[in-house]
Amino acid sequence: MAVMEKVKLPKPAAWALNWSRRYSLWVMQFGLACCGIEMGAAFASKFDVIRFGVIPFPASPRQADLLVVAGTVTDKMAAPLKRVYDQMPEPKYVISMGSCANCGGPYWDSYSVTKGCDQLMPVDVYVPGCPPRPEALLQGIIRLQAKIDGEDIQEKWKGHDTLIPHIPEPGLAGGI
Amino acid sequence: MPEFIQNFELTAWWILAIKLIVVLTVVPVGALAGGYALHKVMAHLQHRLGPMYAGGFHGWAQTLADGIKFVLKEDIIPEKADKPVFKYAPAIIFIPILLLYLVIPVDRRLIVQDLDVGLFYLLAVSSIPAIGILMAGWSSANKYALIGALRSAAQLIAYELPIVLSAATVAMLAGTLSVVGIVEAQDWPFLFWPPGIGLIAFIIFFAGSVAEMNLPPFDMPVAESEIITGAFTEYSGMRFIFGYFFAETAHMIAFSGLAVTFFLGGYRPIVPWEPLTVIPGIVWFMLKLFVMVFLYLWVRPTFPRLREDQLQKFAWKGLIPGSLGLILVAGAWILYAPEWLWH
Amino acid sequence: MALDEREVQREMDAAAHKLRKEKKRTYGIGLLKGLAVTLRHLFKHNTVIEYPDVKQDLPSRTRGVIALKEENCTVCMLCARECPDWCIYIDSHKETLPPKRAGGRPRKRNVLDRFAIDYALCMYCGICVEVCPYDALFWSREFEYAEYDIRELTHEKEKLSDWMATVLPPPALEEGALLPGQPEPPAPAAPSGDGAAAVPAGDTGAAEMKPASAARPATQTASAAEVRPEQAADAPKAPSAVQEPAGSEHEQAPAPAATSATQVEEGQPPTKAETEAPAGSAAATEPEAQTRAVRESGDSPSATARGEATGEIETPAPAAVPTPTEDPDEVYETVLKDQLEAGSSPQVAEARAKVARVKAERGVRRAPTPIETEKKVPSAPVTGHFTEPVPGGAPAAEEPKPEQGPVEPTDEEKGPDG
Amino acid sequence: MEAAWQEGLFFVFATVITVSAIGVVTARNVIHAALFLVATLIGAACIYILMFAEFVAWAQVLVYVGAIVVLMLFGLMLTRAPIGKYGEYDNDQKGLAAIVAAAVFGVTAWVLIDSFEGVELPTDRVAATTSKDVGEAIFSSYVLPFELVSVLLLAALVGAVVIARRDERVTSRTIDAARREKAREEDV
Repeated sequence: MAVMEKVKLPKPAAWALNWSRRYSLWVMQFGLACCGIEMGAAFASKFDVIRFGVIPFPASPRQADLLVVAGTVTDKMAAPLKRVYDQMPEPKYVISMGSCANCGGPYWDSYSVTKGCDQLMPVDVYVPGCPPRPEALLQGIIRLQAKIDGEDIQEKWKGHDTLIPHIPEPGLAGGI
Repeated sequence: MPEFIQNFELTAWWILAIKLIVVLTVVPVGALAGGYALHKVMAHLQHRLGPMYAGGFHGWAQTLADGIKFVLKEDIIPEKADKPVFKYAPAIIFIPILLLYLVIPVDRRLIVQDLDVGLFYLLAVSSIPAIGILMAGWSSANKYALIGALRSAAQLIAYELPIVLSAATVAMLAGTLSVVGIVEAQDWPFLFWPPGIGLIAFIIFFAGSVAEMNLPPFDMPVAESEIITGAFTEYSGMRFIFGYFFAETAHMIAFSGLAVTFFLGGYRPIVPWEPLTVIPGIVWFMLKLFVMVFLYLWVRPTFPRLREDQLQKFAWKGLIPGSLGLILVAGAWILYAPEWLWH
Repeated sequence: MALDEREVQREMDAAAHKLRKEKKRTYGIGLLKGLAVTLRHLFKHNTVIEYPDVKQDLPSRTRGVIALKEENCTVCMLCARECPDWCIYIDSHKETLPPKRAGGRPRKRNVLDRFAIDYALCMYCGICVEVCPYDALFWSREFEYAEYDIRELTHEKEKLSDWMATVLPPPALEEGALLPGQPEPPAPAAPSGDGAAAVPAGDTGAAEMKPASAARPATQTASAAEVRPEQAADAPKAPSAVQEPAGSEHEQAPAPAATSATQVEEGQPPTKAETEAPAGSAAATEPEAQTRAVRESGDSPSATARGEATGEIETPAPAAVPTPTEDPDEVYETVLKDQLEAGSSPQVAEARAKVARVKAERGVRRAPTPIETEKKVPSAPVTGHFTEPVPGGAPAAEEPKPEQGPVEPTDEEKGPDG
Repeated sequence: MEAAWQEGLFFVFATVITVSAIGVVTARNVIHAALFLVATLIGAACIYILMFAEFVAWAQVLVYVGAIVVLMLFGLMLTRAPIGKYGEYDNDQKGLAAIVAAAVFGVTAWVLIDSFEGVELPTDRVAATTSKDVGEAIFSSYVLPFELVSVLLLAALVGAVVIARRDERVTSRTIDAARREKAREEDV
């Protein structure tokens, strides 16, 4: 889809593309701690995240558009998390859910916790809470949809800046 | 199709073209609608609402949004993948499913081509997608994909037989292999008459088709808790949506059409009562189709996923002997049932 | 023994056989039952809370966000020190105020420059709220403040003060429950007056007697009034003149705050309350200032204050009477009805009605119970919230009533049970 | 006119079959070879359709493509089918194999030409054999060979199972006997 990067799209087409991405956010669930439970609650019957077009079907990151990092990202888990993010195809979004994923939370001085998943990947929406209510996640999703609506798809297609360093596999010399 | 070749005159050209265009539009639209129905029916069976915002009214455009988005997603092909095989596998899956629609009689005259051996054709074509799934799974260079493909193939080998045998029962009762002929033979739908035989054949056909399409509760080939997305683990973007998402719903609708044709009397009224024939056949067909699609979707969130060995056991020890026995019973019925019982 | 075993075995076999038979008979029924269950759910009403359109009425103790009541903050830093995440940032500077009297000592006080909570880091434990000695931090139910940028999640004091508008009153206590800090009820034999006398003479002892007794039925009021002089003598440090309007009257009459301030001024105990009130930092926060004054005045008992207290006995008791006592049950009913009409959930409506009833029973003057039909967008600036209050005047409209928030108990604890 | 169409299509399908048949034997990868085989079989099915032998065509697809090739792929993938370039499928007998293949081709071609030379294939449906004809032929004049073949296949199936099963037969009786044996030994 190199066309996307070169050709300026006409307005209705750009709108349609934004609309489709906005309402079709297949979500990769990365539940790591208690936030994962709240995420599960948001995806279950009472809050039913599918209403927004956020579809929790994909088990493979290849089919996902949205990554919800819910919970404490330990240094050990950072590499898999980064890998999952890298495996997602390009117009992709990340929601960081809860204080741990935002910047360490209660483990702000722990030796083994990554202080915020935004060190690994660009995060689009930060949902505060410890853990956030299911509705808080839904509000984060709504904000993300608003963001996508105003997005320039060309810019998005070029992808994020790769300022984020490559994370070596756990167990290798150097670690994280 | 021999008749096309035979009557290859200019008039046949545009009739064929129109029919093909109709099929080519009906199938994707049907797949989109089927996807939406899947969302909504599953949601309401689970006390949810399903899509509500895409497109405004009750999220009617949800699957449309999905489609557009997936077409525009980055198309990832793994570096170690067998690239040509990987690329064409979704087509091998999707095209045979498209071909299924050619012989489903929506009305007496509303059929792309009434083949002499229509039933045989259907069964033959519906067995091809398994090759596509095997290709997809093997070429992905991913162990989960390979396991999923193998499960899928094993499942197909096991469940092809019950489907063929129950369809053979139908063909015996109807005395023809032509799909229109099968519908015409059903004064009463086979589901109701001959008593028991049709019902059991229907149940076998239904269970077999659910397994062949890898729908829950027989969805071990794509069991996400065990093997991610099975053969489609490495697929993204357009290839994923055509190879898996559209294919699944289109397959489901096609098999619903088959079940309607074989067991529910196709485009004919549900009971042989004169006034009911006023309602056009297409309406009857669509009503029955909706019922069948709902049945597939109803089973989906109700039952838990089986284990692989349970699946094989069910096929080889349950369905296949059952359907063989059923053929015997049907033969006996045909030979010995008195004439007045037939209609 | 062997026979028994054989018999048992036979019985077990028979049972197993029966079970097997039953199982055989119901083959496939389980599947149909399952289908029936899901089908039933298809026709039931769904359980979805359609979040952005319909919002759950959360309980008032929900830990959504921490609101700051800036006027109450004395920059004591306790919250920042106790915070397990160290996510509270406080900056302040010291200000020197001129002496009140010529030749007096200039006084110093801390002025809050920055109060920020990093909600990206906050673990919502609530320790800061609990530890705050001046009731400057409150839980609010708001949770909708996801941000695109993590830096936006550090809420400065302006934003934290905005949240104050969303703080709800505490949920109702159980029937007959003690308020926090309230002394144990006396033995049933003791009459009300004696009970009041039995109050331990702390820094909150005598003065707090008044508002409660004022609103009580006449006989009790009378007895309490009789008791008061001795009490005041017993506990000389509390300036009841200050206490009076803060407890029960401030809302009705705009004057009391000012009067109390003047009274304090007259008494001239060099307390913080005194320094703050004329400084006009926030006339709207007068009652809080009073409360603080009461608390702090414990350190500086003065003879004048005692004199004031004794001199003041006659006036306030009748002054407190004008609001006739409401029937608690009636109050309960009306509040419940109002709340339900306004769209609160039954639980919350009931809770608020209970609060109102308890207040009516205790004779506490009740402000209109807050009704939250529509939530404001919390992060949006609340218009008029920061308008300069009328100097020396009535409390500003946005200012939470004393009933709101945990301020309440401090008022309530003035009423020792009779 | 119709014959021309049929001829044109025949050449198309014949090319497909030839190319994919060559692919089957030259492919470096077993899976690719099997997939070329699918193309060959489908091409053959198309040629059957051209000859109005619909039943045979769909039987070909159902049995060979749908079942046998799937089974082959299944077996290959279960055992070892690495992706990408894969070792040499050469052996020393390729010259001999080429000779045998050429001989088979020559003999078959000769037989076919000898027996069907000059025979006109039907180009319209009426003259073609229908599935009804096939069924009647199988179940009347050829019923004995048909049944014999089925018995042969059944025997082959049973034989395959017997060969595949290596585990010794363990029945309840043998277990009981073993237990009794053991108990006796213990008693002694």
